[in-house]
Amino acid sequence: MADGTFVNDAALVAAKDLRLELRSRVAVSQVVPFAVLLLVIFGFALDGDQTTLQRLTSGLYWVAVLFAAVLIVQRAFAVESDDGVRDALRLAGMRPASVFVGKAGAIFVQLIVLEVLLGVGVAVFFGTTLTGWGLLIASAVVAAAGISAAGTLYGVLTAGLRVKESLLPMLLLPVLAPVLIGATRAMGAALGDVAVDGWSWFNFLAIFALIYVALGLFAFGPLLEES
Amino acid sequence: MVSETVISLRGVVALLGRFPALARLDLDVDAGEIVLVRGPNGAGKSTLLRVCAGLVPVDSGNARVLGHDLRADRRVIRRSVGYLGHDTGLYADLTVRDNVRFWARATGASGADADAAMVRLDLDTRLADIIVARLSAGQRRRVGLAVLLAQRPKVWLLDEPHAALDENGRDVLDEVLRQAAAGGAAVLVASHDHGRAEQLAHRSVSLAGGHVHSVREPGGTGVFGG
Amino acid sequence: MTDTTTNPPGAGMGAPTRSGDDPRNTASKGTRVFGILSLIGIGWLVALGLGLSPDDQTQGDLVRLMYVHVPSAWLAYLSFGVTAMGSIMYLWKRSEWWDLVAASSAEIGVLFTGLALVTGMIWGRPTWGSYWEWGDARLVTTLVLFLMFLGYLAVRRIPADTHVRSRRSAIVALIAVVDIPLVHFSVKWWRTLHQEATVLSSDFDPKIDDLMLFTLMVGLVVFTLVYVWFMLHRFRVAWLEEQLLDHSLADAIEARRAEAVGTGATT
Amino acid sequence: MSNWGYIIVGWSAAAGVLGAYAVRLVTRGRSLSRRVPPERRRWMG
Repeated sequence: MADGTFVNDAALVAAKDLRLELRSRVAVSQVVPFAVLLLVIFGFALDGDQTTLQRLTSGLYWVAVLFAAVLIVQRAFAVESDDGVRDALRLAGMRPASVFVGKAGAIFVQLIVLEVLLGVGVAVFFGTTLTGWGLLIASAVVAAAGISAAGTLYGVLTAGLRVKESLLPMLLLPVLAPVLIGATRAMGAALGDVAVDGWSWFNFLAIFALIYVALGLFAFGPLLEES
Repeated sequence: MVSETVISLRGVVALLGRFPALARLDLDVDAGEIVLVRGPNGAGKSTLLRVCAGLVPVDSGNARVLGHDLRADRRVIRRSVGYLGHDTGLYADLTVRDNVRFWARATGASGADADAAMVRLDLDTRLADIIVARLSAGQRRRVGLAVLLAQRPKVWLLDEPHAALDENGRDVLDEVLRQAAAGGAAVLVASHDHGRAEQLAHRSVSLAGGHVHSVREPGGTGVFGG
Repeated sequence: MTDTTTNPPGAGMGAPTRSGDDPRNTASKGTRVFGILSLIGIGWLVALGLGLSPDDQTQGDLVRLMYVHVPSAWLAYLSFGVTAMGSIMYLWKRSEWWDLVAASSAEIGVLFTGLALVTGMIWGRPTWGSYWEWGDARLVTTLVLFLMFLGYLAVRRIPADTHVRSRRSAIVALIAVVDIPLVHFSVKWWRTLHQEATVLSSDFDPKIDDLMLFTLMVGLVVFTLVYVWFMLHRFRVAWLEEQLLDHSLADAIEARRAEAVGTGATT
Repeated sequence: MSNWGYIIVGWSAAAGVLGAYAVRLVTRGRSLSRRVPPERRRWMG
């Protein structure tokens, strides 16, 4: 019974967030264009040199994902801090851990979509040939899981604060440094740019995701409760 | 059944920051009772409702809602408590129907309950598929009320519920509250709008300085303080 | 509010002030002892580190920078360890006392972390030929640590209820502390798996001269003494700040109830 | 080769930072102490 409601509540929250995105289209109309714009800006900054861009693809790709992820997290919690919604969410009596899973799940889905579109973006703008699909997809998925778990934790922490615009990236980006390193290495390995064992980086990213999901299940409640 | 005490507050102190918004407040509300909470701005009306909903922690004193000690755990009661504050707690970018369904299911009610509540508040036709951001304040309040109705709480806590509603909305609200009380729920209404709420309430208490200043029993005269 | 100012048993933060102490400052007998020991120690450290100890065979006289760099780095990690412990104890005991310990230690930790970074970079310039070396996992980890704890202090500065602030910052500290090993391993594997990087760690030669080892030990002890002295004073400053905000709850309740008189509320 | 320039800069940075912080802590403590009534100054409770 209890586990049934846990999954139901998480699914309910995730479905609500995704529906909210479908109705408002903030991610589609603002975050995705922003992420693609970043790729274009990297092109300008690096002199439009395709060889350089191809060599740096994995790094630039993940920097774009990280910046866009900050915006997705911000949006995901902006909707929870409007007009007494935070009170309502606390009063609904759902278990905080299931709300965490639901919020993180919706962010995860949006990140996956973003990663796919940015993958197309680097193929088009940088002329990168995407190879090593197994590792590429697997590492992108676990990296997205880690980013959404850590992002959800900091998102609920900064939601409703007046300084959230600068505080969220300041807190989130240093914590995500290992994800940036790991995901960049794994992608570099998949693309054959660097001779490293990409799967060990996949394992590393999976450990990161596990740790932050576990931390989120425990810490999301206290952070949501505080007024 | 009628004399069962649902809310029991004894010497309750609740702090907002370091400010004692409630200063040794005593109040009992029985099942089936509608109690009006009056008092000037800053008297502690909203804090009282938020304490009863388990949103604001009790610092000292004895607070029980539905038999649960709020100092021990203020989360257990939440599904049995319906709270409508100044803010309606709706997602601005979702439609009325999405909002009512989501919150009904989040509080453990069914989709059918949500649909019935929307019919009752006349939200099922013209307004159902409009996003909440486009609604007027009164319409939002109606949606908030629909969520409460779907939830069917044992304790209703309403902060200025008549504000922003039109005449028809107020009639529906009064009827909903009377029915809830008749069904054994305890209803606590904080209001400035005494005329309407006085008629509705079985009893009114007057709050000032964070405690109950005076109590007017049923059949009191029409002299309104405040 | 009622039990926030109670202290956990056996938690020693120096001697309590007695009426004989100067009431105008945060010093006490305890801090004076640590202060005097620190000053003596600093004299020793300067004499040993800059004068008496010999040059290293490989590093030359640059080894003298180690006597401030290594203790700073050690204290950076010790301070954040104390912050982590204070945060966990706060979440467990719910005593503001532990939160103030965590806060005090974090601020001092940022100081030592900054110092470790600066001295590391000054050492790196003649050694590596550049101020920064991405291959040095410790240096990079320390930088990330520094940034995370700047975030921690930023969270603490947000105006909020005492309980809210304490709980929020305790969780931020935990999130950051959990990340430290991950950062360290990722930076380490990042470079070593990548290329034959000449990873110059700040380790000492194992065949270290006795006097050099002794000087380093003196450095560690002296910096730790300075840390303790800082902690005592910083904790007391934090305590006084809380006292300034706080006022007697009983008085506040009476004042609040008295508002009812004269508001025109009917009887 | 002599690196005394780097060594002096490093040691002075340490001395400067720690010294400045110590001074600031003590002055901050003094100014706060003055504003808190004596009976509330006991940090050990």
